[in-house]
Amino acid sequence: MDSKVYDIENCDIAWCPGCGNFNILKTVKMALAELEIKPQDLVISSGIGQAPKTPQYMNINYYNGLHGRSLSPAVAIKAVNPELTVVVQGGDGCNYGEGGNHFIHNIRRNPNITHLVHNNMVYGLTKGQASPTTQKGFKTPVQVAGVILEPFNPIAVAIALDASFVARAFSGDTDQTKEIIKKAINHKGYALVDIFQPCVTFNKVNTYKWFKDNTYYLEDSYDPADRFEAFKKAIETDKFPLGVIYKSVEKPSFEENLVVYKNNPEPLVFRNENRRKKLEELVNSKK
Amino acid sequence: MDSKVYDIENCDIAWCPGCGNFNILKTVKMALAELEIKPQDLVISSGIGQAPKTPQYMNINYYNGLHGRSLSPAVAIKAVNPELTVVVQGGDGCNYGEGGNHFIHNIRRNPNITHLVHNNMVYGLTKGQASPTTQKGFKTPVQVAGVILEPFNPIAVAIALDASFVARAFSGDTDQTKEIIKKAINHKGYALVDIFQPCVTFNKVNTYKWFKDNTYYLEDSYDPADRFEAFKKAIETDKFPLGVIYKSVEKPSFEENLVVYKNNPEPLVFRNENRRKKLEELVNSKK
Amino acid sequence: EFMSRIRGGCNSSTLRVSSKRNNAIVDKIDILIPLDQKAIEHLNKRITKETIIFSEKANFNDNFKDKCKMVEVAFSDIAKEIGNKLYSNTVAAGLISGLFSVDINIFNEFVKQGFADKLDDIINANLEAGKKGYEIGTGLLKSESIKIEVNKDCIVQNEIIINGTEAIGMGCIAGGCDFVSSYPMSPSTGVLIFLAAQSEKFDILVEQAEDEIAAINMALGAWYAGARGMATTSGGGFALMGEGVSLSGMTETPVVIHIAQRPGPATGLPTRTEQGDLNLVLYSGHGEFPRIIYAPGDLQDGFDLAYRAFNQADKFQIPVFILSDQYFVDSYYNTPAFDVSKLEVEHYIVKTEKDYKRYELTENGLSPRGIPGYGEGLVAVDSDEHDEYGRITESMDVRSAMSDKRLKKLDLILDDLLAPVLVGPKNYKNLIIAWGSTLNVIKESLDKLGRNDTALLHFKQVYPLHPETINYLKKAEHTIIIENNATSQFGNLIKQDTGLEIDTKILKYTGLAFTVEEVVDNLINLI
Amino acid sequence: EFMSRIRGGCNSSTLRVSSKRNNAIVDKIDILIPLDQKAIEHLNKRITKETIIFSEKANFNDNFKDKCKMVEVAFSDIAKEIGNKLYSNTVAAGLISGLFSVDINIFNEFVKQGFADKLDDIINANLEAGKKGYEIGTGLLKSESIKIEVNKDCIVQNEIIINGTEAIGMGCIAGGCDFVSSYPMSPSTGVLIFLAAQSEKFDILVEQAEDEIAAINMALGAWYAGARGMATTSGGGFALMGEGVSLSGMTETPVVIHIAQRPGPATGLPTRTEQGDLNLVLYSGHGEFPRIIYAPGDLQDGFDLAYRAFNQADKFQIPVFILSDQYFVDSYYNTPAFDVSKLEVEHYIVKTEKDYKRYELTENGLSPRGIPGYGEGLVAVDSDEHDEYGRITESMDVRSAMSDKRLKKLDLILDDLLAPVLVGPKNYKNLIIAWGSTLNVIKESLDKLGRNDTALLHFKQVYPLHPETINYLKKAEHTIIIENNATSQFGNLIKQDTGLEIDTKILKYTGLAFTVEEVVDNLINLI
Ligand SMILES: Cc1ncc(C[n+]2csc(CCOP(=O)(O)OP(=O)(O)O)c2C)c(N)n1
Ligand SMILES: Cc1ncc(C[n+]2csc(CCOP(=O)(O)OP(=O)(O)O)c2C)c(N)n1
Ligand code: SF4
Ligand code: SF4
Ligand SMILES: [Mg+2]
Ligand SMILES: [Mg+2]
Repeated sequence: MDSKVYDIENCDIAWCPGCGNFNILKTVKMALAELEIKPQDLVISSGIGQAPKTPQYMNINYYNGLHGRSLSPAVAIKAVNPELTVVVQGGDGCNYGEGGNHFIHNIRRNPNITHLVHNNMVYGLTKGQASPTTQKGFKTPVQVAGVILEPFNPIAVAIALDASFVARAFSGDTDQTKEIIKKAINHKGYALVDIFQPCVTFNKVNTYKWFKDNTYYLEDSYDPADRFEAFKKAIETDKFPLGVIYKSVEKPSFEENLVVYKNNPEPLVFRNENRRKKLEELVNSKK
Repeated sequence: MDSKVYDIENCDIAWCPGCGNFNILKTVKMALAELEIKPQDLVISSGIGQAPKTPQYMNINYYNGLHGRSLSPAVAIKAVNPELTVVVQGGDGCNYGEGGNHFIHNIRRNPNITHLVHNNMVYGLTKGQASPTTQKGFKTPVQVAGVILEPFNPIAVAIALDASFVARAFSGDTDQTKEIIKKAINHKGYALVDIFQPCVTFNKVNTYKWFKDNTYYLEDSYDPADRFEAFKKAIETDKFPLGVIYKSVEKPSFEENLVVYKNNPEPLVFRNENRRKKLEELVNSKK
Repeated sequence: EFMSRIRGGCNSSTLRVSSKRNNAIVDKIDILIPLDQKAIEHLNKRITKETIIFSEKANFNDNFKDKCKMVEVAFSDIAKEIGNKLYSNTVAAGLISGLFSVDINIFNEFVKQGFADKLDDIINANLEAGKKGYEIGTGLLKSESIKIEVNKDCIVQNEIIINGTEAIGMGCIAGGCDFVSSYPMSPSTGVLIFLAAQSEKFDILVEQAEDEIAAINMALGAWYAGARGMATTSGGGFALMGEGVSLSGMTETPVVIHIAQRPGPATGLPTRTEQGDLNLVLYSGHGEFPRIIYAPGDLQDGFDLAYRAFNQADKFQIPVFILSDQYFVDSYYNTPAFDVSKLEVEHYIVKTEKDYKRYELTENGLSPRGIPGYGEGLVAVDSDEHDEYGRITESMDVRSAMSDKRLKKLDLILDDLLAPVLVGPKNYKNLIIAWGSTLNVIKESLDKLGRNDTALLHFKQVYPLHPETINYLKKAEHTIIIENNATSQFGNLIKQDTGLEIDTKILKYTGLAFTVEEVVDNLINLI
Repeated sequence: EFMSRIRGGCNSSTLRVSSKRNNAIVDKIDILIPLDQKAIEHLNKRITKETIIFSEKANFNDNFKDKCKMVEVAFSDIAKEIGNKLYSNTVAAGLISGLFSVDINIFNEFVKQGFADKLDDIINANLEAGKKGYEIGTGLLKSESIKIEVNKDCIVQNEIIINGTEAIGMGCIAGGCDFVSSYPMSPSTGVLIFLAAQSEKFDILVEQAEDEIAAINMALGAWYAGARGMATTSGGGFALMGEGVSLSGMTETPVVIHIAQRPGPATGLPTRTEQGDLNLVLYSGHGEFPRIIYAPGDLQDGFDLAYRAFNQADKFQIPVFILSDQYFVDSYYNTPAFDVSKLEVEHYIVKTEKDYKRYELTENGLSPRGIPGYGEGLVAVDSDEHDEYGRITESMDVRSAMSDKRLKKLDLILDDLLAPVLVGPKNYKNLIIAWGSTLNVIKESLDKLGRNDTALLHFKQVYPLHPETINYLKKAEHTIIIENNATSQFGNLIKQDTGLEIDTKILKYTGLAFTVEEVVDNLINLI
């Protein structure tokens, strides 16, 4: 499929020139096209920030909801219509900050969705405050003396919660990022891809060069099934590993576990049974 | 100090007979007394649930706030008056469910507070729904077909976020639990103690016997400084280890990192500088 | 009435038996069975000369010797004989059934159902205990030491006995609810539990959310994708849902929320009742958008309004609220079986065409609602101000048009209101105004008062207000509002709408519902 | 006015220069310097025959040839000559300063400050660019091809030029604020940043919270322990704080919250303005408890009210809100330097005695507030209904007493209100009613209209309403309300309070503030 099907004519993109989001937008389109996912069969759920604008620039179904709340609707959308491909897209602030509680609890649910976090280590849209992943010492107009909080480690937390697929990518590398995203979408169950993304305007520390210099790809021989090794990789900070860091033993997805799909695969939203008779029975059982 | 200083006369306790909370209440009082902490110098911040009622049954300062929000006020209380001993107390639902976002982000802050979570693997006060730590398959009036979510692993998550002190205890064992709590209070920085607590009314699976059978104490030789070993221990599920599971390398607490205390140790709340002159300067600088 | 603890504490249940349809709560106790020592003291104010207390010696209170009639029944001893002191509850239940000449078979059925999840031994012991109690009851009747006059009514046999939770739950099912995401909170959890119990039979996806914010955002996602979602909560949980309510308003994604009120602020009194969250629900969410609020007065309302909530939410693409309270959801009584034969799940979802615009500007403000994966179109919804395609915009003209579009729906809603119900004479001089759960108590109070110049105007749709409201008020010489709160929130809403101040306010905010006596006493002094 | 994006997009800044004190926004553009090609088209509606456009060829729009006066200035070329096209902004600034005969030294100081964090090279280049622009400006003046009449005013030299953010920020400092916990959200973040910048000088603990719920709960914790905390947010963030507001009401823990409004619902228009969240703030939080809401009209109000908010919160132990908006916080103008000489941080905290009761029942409802670690007493606060010691209770009598106690504080608050300010003739026939940020625009509009039968009644305390309100309204033949929202929320509040419907409503909800011309045009047709 040609990735042009996702293009929008005369698209007025609000990102700064040079922003890492451009390449993520392109890469996501390519990955989706290679997987032959029809725009009609895809929903991207996003929050608020620079990254969550991504679906606005694509010819698809989207649910651009509240800051920090993109996972909750996504899980519900997938649950009531498992035939849809559901992707969640947003920033580090949206997903790990405001939305942190949904992050940890939806890993536990293991819905069959793909979670793409554009991690620029800063709050872009609100002009440069620290995000949960901002590195220590980073100065901002709010953190005037530099950040004093330990950066949030999404990879380690996901592994601690036995997430079924945990990966990290770098927006500057289209090819490998595309492959990682494809794997994530193909994975059955919750798949996290934390994507390093330079913010050229508000993050003058973690630049393209910095990310290049401070990351490396996991070797082919690396076995993502080993949870301890994965945890070790997850807490490396001299250089951050890129690639699929962890895959849990296979387990049923949230939707597969749901009683409503135990005996009937038809998406909940297309069922049309008339409830009257059963309801009458229920009412009469209270006599 | 006699732990009686914490007692309240004619205290009408609302817990069920046999509830594990009784022993935690007793143990906490003993620990505090052995540490010679005056009731006036202690604040317990709690949320809503059965466990968060604990401070109500003690002769101390307390801040019994909202369900899920006990950490936030506690961190602020400690920050504006570091001379106080600040303890957070509550249930698994309060702290890991509704309050999950504050859990992960306050670990990052590393405030010098003690976090006691009465983990009964169920929602007690609201009569028996699943909590984040409820084991799979557990049936409740809401989870009619049994819990399908992976249980939340607070110990592993805390280690993933490099919490400075992570321990687990069992309410049935007064002596050891008391020692663990004392260590936690003495620890400088954030200290988590997840305390297994039988709920005799709504959790007929994870009973006293079950906790006894499914836990063991870490050996004296165990080194809590090793993060990987700690992570391994954290994800053991055949039997749950008890004791201090992890201690990070020493790091400054949140309060120590704050600019307001860089040159002046006096608690913020007792400072009384007249701001008029400086404010006048500030105003005039805008001319 | 029960306290916020799991075991112990001083709790009481009130059971009313009458040959007329009386569904209200009264102060006066006719028959009291204290099962512990504190009970009599606790209920002190509700004991009168006519009260008969059946009690074992240990639980009787000598101070009450001359204040009521006392009959000794050794509940505990009888129970212990059968095997366990705990059976004394069942002995008491049997006693009452005997007194009221309930058919012993019906009683036994009841016991069996109540202990259905217990071992056979326990069931049999309870049946035995019940029988003992029953015999005492019929014995007392025969000895004519006690006379009880209740006429049995055959109609009742065709009635159902349920509480407000069940009424609302069945209404949700009737309304096509197939998705529930909620976080437990008393007294709203009952609806979640009811729907969970019915989930397999009716294909309802029930998910306990990690918090209330997740709950409403999941429900919104479910509606977006084509399901009919709801959340059930109480004031404190709902206070966390405001941003989600606003999102519903902006994206025009329907949602239904049930709020069972309890006394606030903050944690307040978790297991008691109040009508204190009307304002919260009325104004929750930032920005401006239309909404509907229903407040059931009786069980039939509970069923009807929950059913209606789903259809109206879908029709107008707005948030619809069912505002009940602890008294409503926890009160059981008998009511005619709900007629489900004419109920329709009204379908408003369209199959999309290629160039589908989710926010197409139409004359009346309603844009046909598509869902993803159904048709050739794409369905884009946006929390930012958006154009017809659902894309973010900063154009002032589009903003104005979209704001007008959303607010215009209020006109459609106003054409489709539930009128307030007038109970009593049309030519009233005194008009009592009430909303929600106080209906039955006030109705019975007016019956008691028997005044032909006094009527009740009861609102089950509290927002938007029906335009006839002002005329009803103007006709009265004296207007009186009765609310279970401290600041007369509904009275203020009426004033904001009509400009009319209600003359007299009867407000109660102790955490308990009004009783018939209270209302009667209050009214007698006023009219 | 700027768009919700970081770079690019079509943004404009409006600068007003006048010899009278004019702090309002006007439509008409006198001088326009378009810095890109879309600018002229974008501002289309604001260009008149009298507008002078200074522009390089590339940015000029031929359609406007005959519609205004055009002077070519090769900004980019001049800038490039100096080294970088980016300097053209500074050339333009220089030009304007030259035109208005601003002292060149003052201008240079300004440039240096603006680029203080940049390399010397860059500062020098900008100074150079400014000089070039300045010379063109003075040249034009000399050649008399352009005449500009503004009298310099010495008073202004003693005035400060700040925006609403700074006014509020300084007021917070004056009010003793020493703790801020907030989550960034436009347009409220400015106050957080302002206080962060001042944090070292004034010993303010500034913490970015993980979400708004943490923000308010931290601020409450800080007050409990004896600090003076605040949170700053906008509508959507505030919608998440409702439960915390209710907790403040219940535990009687003071808190100050600044809400900078932007157009909703949901994400809406993040960088535009609206007065759409009054209802939200008025009714946020479940249950019933008193509160205060201030809405600054001008910079002096911003300072005064923020200062006052902290004292009043502490005094009454309630949540106090400062309700501003994007237009208010982002508008700069000159105002007399704030007089800080008489401001007091009023202290209400008591040293506790042994048997201290946090919720002691007193005549007026206020219980002396202690803090932990200060005195021999223990300070227990409880979100549940509680007794005088702050211990959980389910007693109905205690509940009623505590509810009354909390609500009684409203009487004290009513004795300590800020009266609405009447601008214009006392013997008005037409009364304009307004609140918050529309003050200056309406004042100037009335000046323009020059009618001696029309006055403005401006509210800076919007809740509780001042009891004189009804008298002001009754005196008018025609009442007109002007609000930056679609449903006249303040008008509804007035009706709820007074029973009076305001005759005419002028409402704007495009995302932009009212301009003087708009208000004048609207009023001319009405009065
Ligand atoms: C409830 C709420 N709080 C705050 C905001 C303001 N806000 C919008 S985007 C954002 C953070 C953006 O950072 P991130 O999520 O990392 O995305 P980025 O812009 O960096 O891509 C914030 C705080 C909001 N829209 N809603
Ligand atoms: C915002 C909010 N949501 C829900 C509740 C209802 N609630 C009170 S306690 C509780 C859970 C109790 O479980 P846990 O925290 O594990 O404590 P336990 O009772 O088991 O000790 C819930 C859901 C509440 N009080 N506030
Ligand atoms: S601010 Fe940063 S993240 Fe946002 S568009 Fe610009 S470069 Fe990208
Ligand atoms: S319900 Fe469970 S946790 Fe609560 S008091 Fe009873 S035994 Fe303890
Ligand atoms: Mg970011
Ligand atoms: Mg629990």
